[in-house]
Amino acid sequence: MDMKAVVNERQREKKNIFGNIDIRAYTMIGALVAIWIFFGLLNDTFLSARNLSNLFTQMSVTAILAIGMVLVIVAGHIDLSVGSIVGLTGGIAAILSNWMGMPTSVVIASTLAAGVLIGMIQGWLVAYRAIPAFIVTLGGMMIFRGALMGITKSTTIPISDANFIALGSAYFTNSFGLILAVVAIAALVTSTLKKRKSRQQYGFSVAPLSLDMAKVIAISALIVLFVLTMNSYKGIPFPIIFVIGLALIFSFIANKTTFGRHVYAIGGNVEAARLSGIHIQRHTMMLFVFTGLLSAIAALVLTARLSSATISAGQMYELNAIAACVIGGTSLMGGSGTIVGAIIGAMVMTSLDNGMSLLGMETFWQYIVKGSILVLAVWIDIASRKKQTH
Amino acid sequence: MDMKAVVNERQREKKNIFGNIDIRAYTMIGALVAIWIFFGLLNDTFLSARNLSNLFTQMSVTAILAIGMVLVIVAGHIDLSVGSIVGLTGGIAAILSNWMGMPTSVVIASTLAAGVLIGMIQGWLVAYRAIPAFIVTLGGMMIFRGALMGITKSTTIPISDANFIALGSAYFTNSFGLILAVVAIAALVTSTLKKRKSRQQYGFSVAPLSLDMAKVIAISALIVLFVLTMNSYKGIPFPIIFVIGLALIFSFIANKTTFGRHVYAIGGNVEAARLSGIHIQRHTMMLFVFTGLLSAIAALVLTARLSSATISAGQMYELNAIAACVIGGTSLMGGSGTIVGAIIGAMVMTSLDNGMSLLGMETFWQYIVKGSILVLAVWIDIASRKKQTH
Amino acid sequence: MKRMYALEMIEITKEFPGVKALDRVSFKVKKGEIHALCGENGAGKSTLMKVLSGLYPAGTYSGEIRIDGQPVMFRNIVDAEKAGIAIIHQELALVKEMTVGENIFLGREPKKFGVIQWDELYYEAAKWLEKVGLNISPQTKIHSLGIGQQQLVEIAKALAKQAQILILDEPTAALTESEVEILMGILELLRKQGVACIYISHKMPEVFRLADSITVLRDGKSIATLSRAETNEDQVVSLMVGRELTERYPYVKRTPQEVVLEVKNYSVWHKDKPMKVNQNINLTVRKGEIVGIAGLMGAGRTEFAMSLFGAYEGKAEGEVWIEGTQVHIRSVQDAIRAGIALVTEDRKRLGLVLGMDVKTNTTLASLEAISKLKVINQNEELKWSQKYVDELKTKTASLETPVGTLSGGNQQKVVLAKWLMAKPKILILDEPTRGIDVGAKYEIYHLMNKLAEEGVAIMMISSELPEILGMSDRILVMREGQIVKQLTHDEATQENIMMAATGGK
Amino acid sequence: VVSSGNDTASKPEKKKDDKIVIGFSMDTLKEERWQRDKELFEAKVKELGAEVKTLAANGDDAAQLSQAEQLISEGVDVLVVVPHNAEASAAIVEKAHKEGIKVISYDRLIKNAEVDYYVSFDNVRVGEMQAKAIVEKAPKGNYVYIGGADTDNNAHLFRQGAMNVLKPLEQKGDIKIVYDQFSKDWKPEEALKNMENALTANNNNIQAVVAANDGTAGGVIQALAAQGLAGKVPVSGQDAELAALQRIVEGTQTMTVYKPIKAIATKAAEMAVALAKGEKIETNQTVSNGKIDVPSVLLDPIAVTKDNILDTVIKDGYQKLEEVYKNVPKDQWPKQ
Ligand SMILES: Nc1ncnc2c1ncn2[C@@H]1O[C@H](COP(=O)(O)OP(=O)(O)OP(=O)(O)O)[C@@H](O)[C@H]1O
Ligand SMILES: Nc1ncnc2c1ncn2[C@@H]1O[C@H](COP(=O)(O)OP(=O)(O)OP(=O)(O)O)[C@@H](O)[C@H]1O
Ligand SMILES: O[C@@H]1[C@@H](O)[C@H](O)OC[C@H]1O
Ligand SMILES: [Mg+2]
Ligand SMILES: [Mg+2]
Repeated sequence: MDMKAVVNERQREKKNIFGNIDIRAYTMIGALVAIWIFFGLLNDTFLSARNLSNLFTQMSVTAILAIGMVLVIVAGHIDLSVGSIVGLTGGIAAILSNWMGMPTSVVIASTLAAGVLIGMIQGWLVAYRAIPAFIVTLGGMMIFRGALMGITKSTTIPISDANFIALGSAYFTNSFGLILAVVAIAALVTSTLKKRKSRQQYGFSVAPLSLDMAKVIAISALIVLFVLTMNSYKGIPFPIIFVIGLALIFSFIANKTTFGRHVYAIGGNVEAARLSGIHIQRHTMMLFVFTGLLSAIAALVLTARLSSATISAGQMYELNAIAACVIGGTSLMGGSGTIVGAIIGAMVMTSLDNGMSLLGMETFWQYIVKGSILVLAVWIDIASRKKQTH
Repeated sequence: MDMKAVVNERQREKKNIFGNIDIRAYTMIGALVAIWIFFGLLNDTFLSARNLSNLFTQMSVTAILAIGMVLVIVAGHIDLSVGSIVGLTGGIAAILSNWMGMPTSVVIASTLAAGVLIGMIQGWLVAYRAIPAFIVTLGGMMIFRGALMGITKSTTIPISDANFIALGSAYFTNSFGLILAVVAIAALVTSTLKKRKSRQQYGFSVAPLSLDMAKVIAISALIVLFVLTMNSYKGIPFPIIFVIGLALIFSFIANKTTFGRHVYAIGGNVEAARLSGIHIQRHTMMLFVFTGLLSAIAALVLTARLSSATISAGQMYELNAIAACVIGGTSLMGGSGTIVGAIIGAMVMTSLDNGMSLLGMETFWQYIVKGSILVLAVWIDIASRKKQTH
Repeated sequence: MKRMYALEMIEITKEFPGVKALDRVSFKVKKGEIHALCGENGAGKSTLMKVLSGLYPAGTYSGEIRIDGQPVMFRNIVDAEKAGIAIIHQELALVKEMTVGENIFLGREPKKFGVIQWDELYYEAAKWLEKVGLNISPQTKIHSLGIGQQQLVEIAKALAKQAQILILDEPTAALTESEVEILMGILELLRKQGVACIYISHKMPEVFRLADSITVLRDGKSIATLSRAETNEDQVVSLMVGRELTERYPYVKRTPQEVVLEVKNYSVWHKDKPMKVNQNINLTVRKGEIVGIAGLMGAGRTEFAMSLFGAYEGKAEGEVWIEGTQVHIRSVQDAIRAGIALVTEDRKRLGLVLGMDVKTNTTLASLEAISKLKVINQNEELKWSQKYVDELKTKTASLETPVGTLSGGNQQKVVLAKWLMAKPKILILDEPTRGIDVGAKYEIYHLMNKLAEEGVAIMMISSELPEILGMSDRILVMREGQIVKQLTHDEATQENIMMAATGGK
Repeated sequence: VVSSGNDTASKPEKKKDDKIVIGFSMDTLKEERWQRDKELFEAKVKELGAEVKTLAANGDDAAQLSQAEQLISEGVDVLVVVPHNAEASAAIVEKAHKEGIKVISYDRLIKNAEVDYYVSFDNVRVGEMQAKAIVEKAPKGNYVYIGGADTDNNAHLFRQGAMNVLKPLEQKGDIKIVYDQFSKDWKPEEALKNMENALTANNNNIQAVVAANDGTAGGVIQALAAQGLAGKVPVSGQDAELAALQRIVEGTQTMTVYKPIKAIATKAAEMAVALAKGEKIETNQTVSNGKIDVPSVLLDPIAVTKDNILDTVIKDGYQKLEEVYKNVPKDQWPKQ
């Protein structure tokens, strides 16, 4: 391998479990930091441990939905039904828990099963019947909302099972948080070493050990900072652990498994994917199963957090999730997008909501600011990328 | 010209001012007729002149929005902001009319100007700043809704100016309707004859005169039937004339002008269009000016119909408009779609709403049925087209 | 006896709505044989290979396929691959956003417990890249490669499958001479290893250099199978087109007139790197003259043409004069107004709106001419597009046929028609005959002669030396973004052009 | 060219049999209470020997107008309207009157129209009751106002009522409104977020919350519970939803406003049928709607607390005792 190839090898180092965090994601991290500093300056409480804990919890539902949405969009589809699935599966959970008095474990299992089933039906229509996802899920949006109204008889169903409620509002103990941090750091170190070893075995160049170490230390510091901050309030909120767990799992799926790569290939060039023998239909269907499942998880978190299911639950969440993806660098044309980007996108949107409501801004200003920031963020990002390449 | 070419010339005859009414549009006309028969059988009033008059009026706002949406989608974009523009421009109209006491003509002019201005800004961002339309208009959706809340102080503003109200709720007198029918039929005959003559001059084959005559008679009969039906109630409702007028104008633009042709080319292959010397940016911007303008027109109709502007006016209308387009055969991938198709799509959706509510169906069933029909319609269409080509 | 055949396709018939693409075609290939498949555009070559590679599954065609004498039924591509068949499709089938390595192993990624082994993948990918002489990192994204390099990646991808039957559908359409050499070497090696290769190409010299046997298809029927030793180019060509084709390059001596285009000290900056892709170009093209621009892939010819046409993103410096007045071309519209037309090298991506019909594509760049107050006169439109269909002998079912369904040569004719209709003073043709059959090529050459006759100044960029030699009044050779040599029709030879293009002494 | 429609108006296509048909045009059925309104109203009309046709518009003004048009088309005798929007539904009244159909405005007053009758509770009063009940529990301290949908006119009326009570106290210096936000689309999760932010911003130093309805109160109480404040900070509500009543008996919600839906539904049904028969109707007062003084029957909304739950909602049969006290040990249930 010549020098050129070696240089190119280096570039690959950026690729970690989250995939290539692309330029847009960096821009967005910048935007996020700017927003935080801005609100931090205007309002003392914004950067307090307590508010950060709130903020993370408030973004959890959008983040969970965005995780599934990224993959659907990457594959060149869209899912407008996630909000209604959240509503419907939340209603199912509440009925099972409250009206039928089932234990939380059964409720969780059945709710997830319902989400998967819904996803299968929609996925089948999109994948095997070739109906545009936009139509299937727009129809789904109406159908599931109607079904929710039907099964709950349009009433609000309260949840009284404490275990269920804990899903949305409990915190991990401080010691558990610390253990988690240690495990995460250990995993980070091991994987970095393993990667180095593997690359050496294949005769690839590796980055200097010091560089890798610096990176490990920086990330570890962030992890520790996060855990300590959360612990200084009440500990890590349950929903956040869901978000982190799901983000890790789905980032892994997206970047390290054939399924994930094939999804990117489908979105990038469906003909090429087909000519490479990839099962377009099976994969497509699976994506909707994932969004169904993730919507059900989001529904559990939301219902638990509110300790009740209402018929308007989840309305418009699809737009939030899509906006989070796009702010986080997912292209609506398919083929590119990362899960970590979408989570950052969700964080940007939630931070805006949270900060503005802390400032007591009038509702109409909130709409205007949020809309403007959405456009502005993408604008700056596009403009800066253009400049870079000129 | 050899035989082959002559035969193929014939096929062209299908193409009228509305462009090639494609198979999907035919399927949808079929679906529409089926829906009408179905509701007509279940409910006496559904097919009454009076209810048909209602139905056409009820679909007017969606139809007007769908006209602009078709072109935007054909060019490969989307406009999620139309609902909010309807709200905002409606608010502006009400403020001018009620708070400032301006005459209707001024109100109309200013409202349309506001729509155009909004469209220009959004169009500029999409066309010249290359920000994805999805983002620009999603941001716009929030911004315009916020602005509406701000300028109206979240109150409902009643309209008292009778001229303004007439825009949404007046009817043309019976004699005017008949005159209209005569003019339309005369125009149809003239244009058919002119077309025949021109084709003969160019040495092209023309369809047998009897065939053309049969067509003219059939269409004339439909026109007369429509006018008589409307007259047997109160005459042709104002808003419907807007819809018909706008549909004719925009179908003409889409099919007969260089602008329209260029829009389809942009949606079909933007690079090839650029290299053919087409002003992509100028055209793209224009499309958003059109949606802005049409939204303002829709706002006038809606505000007049309700004789007041409310802060929730127009919410979710974008989804209705998009659904109407897609049901009517517009491909979300860009490059294809017709205005007449979108109008039929709007009619299908409105007929469902109208019919189900006449039957007094429970709300949740209405959601479920509407969602299912949306999916089913496109499914049947896709399935039938597949069969045809295999 | 039968055992000798690695592949037998017997009486294959395949119909599309309205088209019988294959009509009882039979085709046999031996082990260790390179078998060329020749035929005009639309003869059915690609279709036959799609049948073989499982893209059209068993049941959608009639006839029988046997591998090593055993009848097989492929339900899909994966089945065919399992049976040892690999195919390089005529159209590039790569995912642009993904890396070279990922593309090479797409659908066959090395994995352990479902987890992709990236290091192994890139290690293996690098090996195959080396085989095809591509000196790039396997982690490069496809979109940063030129068409030629992408084609090489396709070849690496097919080789990596280590198939027993390798199908190459026009693999060299986008390759340079030296890359073609490497490919030839690889194929010869595979032949020794007993691999059966099916080679589709419109380039006769390649076919005759490489193939052991040649099968000719015409109008979906197998016309003949010949052994190379027993035939010659002329025979194959006349079998393909169904008539005698005496001369291949109908060059006519012309006397060029006044200068139409003059370019002075013209430089073009790369669209996203701080470097120049063209430097200090000086050239003239005269009325009624055909100027050929030769050079290796990546020499910067396309950038130059695109820049002249106002369609390249990188900035340009220098002067452009048309008929004695300086022009400033900032957009395609400017260029068209100045009388320039460009037939781009990538007709599908840049030349045509595939979903639109022949008529619409033909008039796309000259709509104003047939419109009054922006309203299109549809009869004029029909008249003009019919005129060009007749003039260029474009094979199309009707003027309303979507161009996407036409064969490559006929698509190219539609692009040409589009620019002829714009009545340019200067016509730039970038690889005008790439992927086009001999018959269509011949017609395009005739057309070029006719246009020159009518006084159009023509600049033809081509990587096919015979074409450059056969058609140009004057030849400019470009290397690394600069014009390094100028030769007249009579001076030019294959050797002195290559010498200048490669920078050899 | 233009006709207002009067000149050529044809009479509604009345059904042959002269059974009375009442049209009921509703804003939405997406909230628990409206479902009850519908059921009770329909039951009463049937009991009175008439027929009823109900349509709900899902919170869309234009849809409601369309539906009203349909009811008019079908030739109903009287139209009862729950307007989504007070001003926008004036158009409905006009259309109905053109056909000689009388209109009763139900729960919400149709403004700027010659509406025939009005049966309701007073929404501004509801807001006042909410604030009063909370002020009673917490006469001093930091107040939070969690409103309804900014896009719902009623939300503004509730807020207006609450502020009628709170502003004077704030001027006096007794209380301080430290946070005041609407909750998008009346969504409990929006209320939850708002309340979390309010608590954070004030470091839990909050003594009272006025929430606009039971849905938003639910979100508020969740946020309070997370801080261990549920039951310690008084919270208002409205609608007497089951979930809210459960919270009231558990002590986490202070009050809800019960608008005796059975009473309004029954009253409206009686008025409608009587009107259809051409009988005279008794009203107790008039309310100006900006155009005329509308003859009105105004029913009193009832503030429901733990103390009077039994005598109000449960006695009315609006909710069942065993449902309301479901989460309370049986021995603590009140005797009926
Ligand atoms: N999917 C399809 N649908 C309809 N017709 C098709 C389809 N694919 C190919 N054809 C038709 O079948 C015939 C054979 O096409 P094919 O692509 O096999 O030609 P080819 O010999 O490969 O030509 P070329 O040299 O241009 O690549 C042509 O008439 C073509 O138009
Ligand atoms: N997408 C790209 N990204 C980076 N560099 C590129 C890209 N495309 C072309 N180049 C560079 O621009 C220069 C000119 O390339 P180009 O392929 O256009 O030349 P050409 O002479 O027209 O060759 P061809 O025969 O392929 O048309 C080369 O240095 C090439 O590496
Ligand atoms: O009862 C309330 C109603 O009056 C309001 O309009 O919407 C919200 C409800 O809680
Ligand atoms: Mg081919
Ligand atoms: Mg080139």
